[in-house]
Amino acid sequence: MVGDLIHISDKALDTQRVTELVASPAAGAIDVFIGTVRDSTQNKSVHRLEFESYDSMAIKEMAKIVNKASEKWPVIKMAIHHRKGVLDIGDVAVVIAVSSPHRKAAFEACQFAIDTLKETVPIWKKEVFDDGEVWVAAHP
Amino acid sequence: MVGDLIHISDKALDTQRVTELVASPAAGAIDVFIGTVRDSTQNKSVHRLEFESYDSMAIKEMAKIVNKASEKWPVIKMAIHHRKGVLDIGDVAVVIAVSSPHRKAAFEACQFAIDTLKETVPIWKKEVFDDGEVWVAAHP
Amino acid sequence: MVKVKLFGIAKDIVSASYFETDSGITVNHLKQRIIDKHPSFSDLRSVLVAVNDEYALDDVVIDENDDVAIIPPVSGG
Amino acid sequence: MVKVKLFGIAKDIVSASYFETDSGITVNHLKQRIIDKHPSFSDLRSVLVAVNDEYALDDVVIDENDDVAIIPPVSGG
Repeated sequence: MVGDLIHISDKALDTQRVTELVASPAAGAIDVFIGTVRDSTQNKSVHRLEFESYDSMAIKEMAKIVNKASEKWPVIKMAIHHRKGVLDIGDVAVVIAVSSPHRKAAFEACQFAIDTLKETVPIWKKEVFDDGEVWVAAHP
Repeated sequence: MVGDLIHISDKALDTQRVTELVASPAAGAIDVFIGTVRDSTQNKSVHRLEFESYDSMAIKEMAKIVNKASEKWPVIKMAIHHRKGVLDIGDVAVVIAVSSPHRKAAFEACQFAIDTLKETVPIWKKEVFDDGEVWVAAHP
Repeated sequence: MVKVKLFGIAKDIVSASYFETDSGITVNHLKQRIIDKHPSFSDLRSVLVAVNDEYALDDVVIDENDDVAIIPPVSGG
Repeated sequence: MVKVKLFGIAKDIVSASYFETDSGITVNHLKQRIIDKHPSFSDLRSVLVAVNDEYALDDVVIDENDDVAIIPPVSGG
């Protein structure tokens, strides 16, 4: 089922579908995090983003996040879908959905997942501005 | 716009629509909390839930939550939709969506909203079991 | 007379969706009356009163045209 | 020879999507080589190496059939 729950796609992500993947009769709470492309960063206007992914490793690192979260919290199901390629303002870059019996664990596991994804998953984001482009977080 | 963003309905909630209501070009993060009907509580099997609402006051209390959250965090938009009537296992009882420039505020404002809703909004939940029914949290 | 709406377990205890009471009494007085008449209310975690869609303090006086409701412990979400 | 994949800013610095290196060297040795050849790598917040889709410690020896990649600072999400 990892193929469904963990996914990297060059097509638009389907938030509703990712949410439905984690639904369960045992769940009292689902938390869904959606990362979207902002129109600006540090007061500079952003034209678009370009995401590049090392797919095989990124899938493995995302599976590790699901496993780690499931050890720390009573996660029923967790799904992580990440977009790659060219994204415009408002497009969805990542969707993380977590179901749990109670809400506190759902929030904490979801926040843990996006925080860890940003640290460990080999995906790279280039911001394209009017006057150039920059690989985000590459330099200190 | 309160009529869209804050809503009590006796029909199935549309998670996708609630999420779209808070989308914004200025948003980098959307957090969505979905409360769903669990099949059990304290090891007892639940048949269904029945929600009753004091609509006029509940809408006002939900609007207060949105205002309070917007004072405490850089909320771009927040939507709260609550279901009433008879709900079966797996049905969605509440959807709260929050958009914000960054993810930490989205998570915190969303968690604040559901925590506060459960304390202040005049909506009542009856759990129906095999052998009876109980108004949740009515007694100490 | 003022119509007092009942919800959730309050409706079950009184076996009605509302009752009528005199205007001019305080919120605290209203609470005492309903607890005296239906002692089961004293078993609840809390009994609050809303006046015109707002939680009302004990010393608020209920007017003839006020919208009044008994608010037993809420459990939405 | 082992093919070393490049991503993100690493691809831009080298102006290629991969390069080849000797097998039998350590991860640390590989990092040194690429920094020596392309000093811009030393300006990055970090330079990590993945071997067979896992982050590899400096003393791991790279085998002929390993899947190797340079991992510049990630920025997904």
